[in-house]
Amino acid sequence: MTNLLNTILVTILVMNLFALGTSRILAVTRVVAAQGVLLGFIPLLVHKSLVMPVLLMAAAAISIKAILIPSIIVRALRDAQIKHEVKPLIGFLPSIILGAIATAFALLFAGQLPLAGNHYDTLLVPTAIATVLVGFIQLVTRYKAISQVIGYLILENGIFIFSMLLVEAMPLIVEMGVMLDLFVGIFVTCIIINHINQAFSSMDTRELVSLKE
Amino acid sequence: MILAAIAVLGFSGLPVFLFSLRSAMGQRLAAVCMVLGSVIGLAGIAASFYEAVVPTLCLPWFLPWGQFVITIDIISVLFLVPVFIIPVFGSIYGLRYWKQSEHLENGRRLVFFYGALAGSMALVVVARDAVLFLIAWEIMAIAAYFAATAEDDNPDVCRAGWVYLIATHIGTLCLIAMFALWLHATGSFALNSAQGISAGAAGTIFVLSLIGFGFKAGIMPLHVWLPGAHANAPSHVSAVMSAVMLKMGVYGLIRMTALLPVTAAWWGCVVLIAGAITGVAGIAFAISQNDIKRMLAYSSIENIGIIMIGLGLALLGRSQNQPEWILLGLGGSLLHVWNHSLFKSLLFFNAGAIIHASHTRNIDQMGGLAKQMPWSMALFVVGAVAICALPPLNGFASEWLIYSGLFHTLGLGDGPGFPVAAIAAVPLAIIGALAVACFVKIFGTVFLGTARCEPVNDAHDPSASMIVPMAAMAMGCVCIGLFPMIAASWLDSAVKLWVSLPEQTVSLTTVVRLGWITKMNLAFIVLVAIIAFALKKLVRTKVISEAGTWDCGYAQPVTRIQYTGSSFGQILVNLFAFILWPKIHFPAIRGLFPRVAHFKIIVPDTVLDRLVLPLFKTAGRNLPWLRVLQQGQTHLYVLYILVILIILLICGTIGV
Amino acid sequence: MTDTIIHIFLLLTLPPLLLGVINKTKALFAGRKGPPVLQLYYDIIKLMRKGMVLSRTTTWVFIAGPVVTLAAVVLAGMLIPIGQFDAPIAFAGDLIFFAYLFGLARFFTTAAALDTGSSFEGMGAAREVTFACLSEPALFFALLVLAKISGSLKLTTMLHSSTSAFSVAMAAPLVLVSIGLFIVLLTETCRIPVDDPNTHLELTMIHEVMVLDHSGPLFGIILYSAAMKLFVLGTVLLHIITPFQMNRMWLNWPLFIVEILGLAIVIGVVESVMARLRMRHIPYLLVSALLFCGFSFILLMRYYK
Amino acid sequence: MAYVMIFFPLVMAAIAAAVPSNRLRPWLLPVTAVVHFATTVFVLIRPDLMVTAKWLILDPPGRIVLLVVSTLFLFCSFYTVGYLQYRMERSNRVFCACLLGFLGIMSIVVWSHHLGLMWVAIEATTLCTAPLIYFNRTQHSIEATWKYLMVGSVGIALALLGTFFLAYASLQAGLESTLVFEDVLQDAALLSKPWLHAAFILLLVGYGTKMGLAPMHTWKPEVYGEVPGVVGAIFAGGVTSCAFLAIMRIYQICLAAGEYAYISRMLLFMGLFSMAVAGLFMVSQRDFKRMLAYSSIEHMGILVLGLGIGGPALFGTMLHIVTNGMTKGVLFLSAGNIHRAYGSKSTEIVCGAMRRLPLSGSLFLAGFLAITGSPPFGPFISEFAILNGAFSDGRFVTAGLFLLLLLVVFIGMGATVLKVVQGRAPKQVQNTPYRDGLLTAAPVVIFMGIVLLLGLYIPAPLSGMLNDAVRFLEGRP
Repeated sequence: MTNLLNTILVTILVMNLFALGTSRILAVTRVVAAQGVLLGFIPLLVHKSLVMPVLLMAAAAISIKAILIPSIIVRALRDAQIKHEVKPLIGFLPSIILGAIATAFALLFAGQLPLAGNHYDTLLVPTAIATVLVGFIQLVTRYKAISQVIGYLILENGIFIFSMLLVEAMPLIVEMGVMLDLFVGIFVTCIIINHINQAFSSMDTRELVSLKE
Repeated sequence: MILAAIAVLGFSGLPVFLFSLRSAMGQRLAAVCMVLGSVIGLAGIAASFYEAVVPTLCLPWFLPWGQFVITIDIISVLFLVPVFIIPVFGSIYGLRYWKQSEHLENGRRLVFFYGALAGSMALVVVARDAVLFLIAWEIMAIAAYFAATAEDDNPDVCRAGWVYLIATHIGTLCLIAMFALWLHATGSFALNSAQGISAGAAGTIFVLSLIGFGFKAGIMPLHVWLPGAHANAPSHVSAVMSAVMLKMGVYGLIRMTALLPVTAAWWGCVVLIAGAITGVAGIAFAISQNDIKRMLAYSSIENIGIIMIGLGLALLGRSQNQPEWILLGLGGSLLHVWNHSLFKSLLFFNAGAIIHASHTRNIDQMGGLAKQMPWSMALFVVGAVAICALPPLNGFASEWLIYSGLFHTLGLGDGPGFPVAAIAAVPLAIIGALAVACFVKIFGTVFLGTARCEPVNDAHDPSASMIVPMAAMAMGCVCIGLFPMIAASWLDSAVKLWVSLPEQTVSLTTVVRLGWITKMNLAFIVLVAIIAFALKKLVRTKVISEAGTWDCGYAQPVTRIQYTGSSFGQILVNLFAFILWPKIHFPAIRGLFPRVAHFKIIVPDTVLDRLVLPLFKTAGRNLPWLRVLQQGQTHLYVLYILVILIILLICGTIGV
Repeated sequence: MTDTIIHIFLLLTLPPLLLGVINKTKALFAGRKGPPVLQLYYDIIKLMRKGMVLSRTTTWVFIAGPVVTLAAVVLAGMLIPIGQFDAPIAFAGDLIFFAYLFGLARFFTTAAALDTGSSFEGMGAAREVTFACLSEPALFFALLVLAKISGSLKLTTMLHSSTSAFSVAMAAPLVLVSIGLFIVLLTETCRIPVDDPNTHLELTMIHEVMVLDHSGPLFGIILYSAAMKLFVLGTVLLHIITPFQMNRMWLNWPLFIVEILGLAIVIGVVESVMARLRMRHIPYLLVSALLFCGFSFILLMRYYK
Repeated sequence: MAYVMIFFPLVMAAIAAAVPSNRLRPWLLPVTAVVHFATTVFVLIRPDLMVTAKWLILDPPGRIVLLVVSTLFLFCSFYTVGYLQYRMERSNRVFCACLLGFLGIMSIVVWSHHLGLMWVAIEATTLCTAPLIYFNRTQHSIEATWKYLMVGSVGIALALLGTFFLAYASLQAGLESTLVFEDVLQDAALLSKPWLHAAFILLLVGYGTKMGLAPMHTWKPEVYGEVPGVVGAIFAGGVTSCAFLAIMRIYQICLAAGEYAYISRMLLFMGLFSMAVAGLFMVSQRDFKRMLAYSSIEHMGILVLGLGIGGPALFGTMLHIVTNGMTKGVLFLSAGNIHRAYGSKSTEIVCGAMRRLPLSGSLFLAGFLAITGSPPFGPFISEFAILNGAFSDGRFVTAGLFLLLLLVVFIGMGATVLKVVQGRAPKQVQNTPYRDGLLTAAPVVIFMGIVLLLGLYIPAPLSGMLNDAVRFLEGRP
């Protein structure tokens, strides 16, 4: 069980780095969707028994993270006809290196943390921290609004992974992580419904600087 | 009886509700209210004398701390008297000076805040609870701000008001800190004697109060707001601000020092030095100005300096246990508080009349108003002689007390001395001489000689409602000048309230003989009368012819060659250049037929214009550089969040 | 009582004589015969009989100037002791009254000068008030020294005890004070090297230029009060520099007259051997007077410590 | 009762979304607000109604926030009616519905005694308020909305992570894992310290973003500059108070866990830093609405500072929630009026508001004096109380910095406010039809009245509530 879980988590870590390293937004979206699928399986692995809430959670996570939001993003991308993050704040290679450093830091740091008994074996904590950090890196270094949304999705995937620690004790609380997704879904949808998607998805946040001091 | 006084406060703030018309009716009603309020207040004061105990009113109050406590003791009374008298005359004066029909936009606002100013000052003086005091204090400060910036469409007025607002706010913050410390030290906000607190706490409270009240009173480096605000306010507001509001700072300082245990000599020394610097620098700046109201404002600073010298002497006396010093120092400074409010309001009223007549504040463009405004001129002479502390008027009486006190610190006879303090008599003498120079300059340039610019044909004495307040103030100057002992018993009991003197037998009347002042002044007046009478007899039969002023052979004198105020003060300005830092524009004149040249000398306020404003300007120029942090880029904003998160986590871990 | 009458008599009659003596001394130094010693009496009497010319620009202030000045000087004269005799009026703190009477006189003199609207008179007034700003502090330092030595705030006691307390320890302060006071005296009475009473160049004068427009009785009053001022200040100075007294009390009167005339001669000598300072150098002289008196005060404090 | 407060506004929001008339729809706001306010008052005077379920309890700090939000909303709703009359050209369907929904969700925040539920509610407020920011539909308002959502959601994500950490802290300590506030509080002393510390920091940063503490404040100036005045008032008085309530919860847990020393340093730092940033950015600020945003940041700093000083300053802090909320009402609403009258928010154009709008101009000025802590207004009392707390705690340096920063803020703010209020309007100002009317001016006057009243007289029930809150926070019975 633990081995399978750790395999999935390592895959997620690799996906993080891949997301940092590619300029094609569509590809990044797909990576995030794939992450969503993997995340959906984790509760099933972590929780000893397959009870209803856990199944529900897995279903919700997969449907929102892996299907709903990526499809919205893909639609937005199609409407706006953009494909690439042209020139991020720092290059793609430096982003990967930064991401790798963050991951290594997370692995080291998680070793220091006091964990509950059975959590020492899994890579849940380091993966969660690494994913949050990668999400931040993506958020900070990308200019396209859509890339930033994707960065945000990665960030919350990290939070979701952390919530897996609690899945046994408080199954319901993990639903909150799903709520966060819902939240992003709603706000992106709202933006599209309001017919400003053209403006929004092609939006380069470098142009969103008219409000400043 | 105190209820009467409270009623006054209500009344004096009330006038604005009584009128809404554009007619003069509202303003008149307001003035009537002021008179009424003042009469009730004075009656309350009089009645308070007949009560055996000090009248106190204590009401519970629904704030987290503090009570509504007011007490009218003799120190309060001494400050209440000007509060009840000066603003009333000012409001009568304002009826003509600031006619509602001529100032539609700001007339009502001015009247309202004027009343509020008077009322809040009365409340400041009677409040015995820190919170109540602060509230009254700030209402006073803000009311004064609005009253002074009545003409807010004039950028100069706005700028002066802004400087005032900042200064008063810094002062208030100091006071807030002081009272917080007071609470910390004494455990209560009640302003009761706190003789038991530690010397360190007392010293800190004292310094904070010196700064906090110093801003209001205008002690020298803290005076920055004063000239501008007084110059740009309507004249009756300037009069009230200068004559009464500045004294609230003095009051605060006297009140706080009364409550604190005074043991260290440095308190007195600090106040003494501050007073000496304030006095000399204040009057030196006054001489260097050309704006009549700025001159008067700086002269107010000078007088605050004199009052501070007296107070410093009294503090020193307390630390050294010398009743004479205390009596003379505090008595002199309290008497000077009265005196200054009398002659300074007289002079400001007068300045208002002058400005009305000549339509300028620059004295170098005036001249020869004496013929057109004989009454104003006569009253101005009274005010000027009084403010120069010359006998036989009231300024002399108070300075005489302070001088006597300073001479006492020499340690006359076998008494112990603190001779360093006596040196303060020398700055006081310089102040006296400079004051003469300053007021001769104003008086001579404004009233005497002939008009320097186009003569103002319609200049004339103002109407009775403006003359009467001035005359009343002048009467006050003469009365106190001739009979200072009428105030002696009040001063005496005030001093004894301020500090419990070891020997109750000592009193102001036993330390000095104020009667001699009366005698000498009367003798002087009689002497003048005799000489004048004799002269009149002498020349009665003689030919008195009129001619032009002798032109020293200069064939075609024009009025512009008269000595101006600037030229009059120039030698002194050069002499005091080390304080004043004048900006002199002095073109070199070469050749036989030099071209037209202009000499210009401007004396900006050293502290404000050379230190504070440049500092603010630099800050205003450089601080916007910080704005690069807010460049509108969302990803940077997210980065900030990450950074602070990491910082906090690291700090939390390593336990900084 | 008799002493008071003599005091008043001397105060009212003697002053013009001093100026006569000064002028005679200066004339002798210049090798001239000079005007009679009583010349100023003649002048004043003559002026009193004349009419007046008033400038059209003037007001009552113009007349008040001389009148107030005379009154102030007379009153100041009543406050100082002459010779070994007490002053007619003495009370604690009269020294301040004494100093401020001169301030009052100055106020009205300068105001009267400005009243004419003449720029020359304005110039004189400006100088007068300016130099007073330096001489007053010197005077007060001197008063502090005297008050400390005597332990009293009465001019009478102060001046007398400086005579009696003339010990070696006090010598240095008193010498310094007397130099300072002498300079103050020369300034206040407008003598060389501060001012030249005999010059006729308006630009360079102080006191004389202020009174250019006064004529007739008013000018007489001015001359008279100027002389009296010299007399009063001279008397103060004499108390410090000539600590002599006679065995017989009444003999002190003639002694004083001799002393004051002697002082007049000294002033005459000073005026003869010195030139008037340039206007811009006068402040230095006055500051030095201030420093003399200030140092004297510091010395005294060291002594008492 | 909680259900009434929560669901009634939500139902009204649904109705608002259904009502077709642009003119009638705004009137739903006052109706709802009055009902909500009445319920609030009813609940406050009947303490037995304060518990609805285990998750929905109205505790003393909650009462204060509820009172502030409800009062603020009540008068703002009337103002909104007046405001929307000037904006008839635009559909206010979404605007009204979101405002109403927002009221309901804020009630959840206040009532919830479950940290998870509270987080959900706060997240929902973000969603609800975004359309309010977007009301003007200009390029600028898109930008503001975007920034608000982006920065705000990062904050919310961190808050979620913090909530997880907190849950894990109990799990790791071997306790029964729970997020029900009472239970956490009870076991606070046993919680795993490192996780608790980390949870505190994450929650502070997360909810601090919502509150607008520096340096997470960056969305605030941009948003407050673009929103209608009334939304600004609700943001600055309501949303921030709710977020502060969340911070008070974690504060209380840490206090119960005996971690006061650890958290107070951070709170003091964040508080002073926020005040400093606000003060420095206010200097030569030309946009008076952005300036108000910085003032809001400053006051959030003061609140957090008060918490950090703790003990004796808590009373002042609680009071400051009230006074700040009310004063912000004055400032934003009057600034909204001035903005409407001049059609600009730059001080280069907006001058002489006292002449153009005597009432709003004076109120703006009075509001400025009040918010900078001048007696006799409410904020003075609360700031003074905080200062006294600092002194009696012996924190003289903090107190000194506090005063210094108050001064900087006063100077920075005053320069802008006086430029707006004084002088004469330049000629080129376009003549807008706006005049002070009953609906747009009366609420401001009422707020000002409350602020003045609080400076002179604190009603006994209110001070009782404040004292209860202090006792509750300190964990005393």
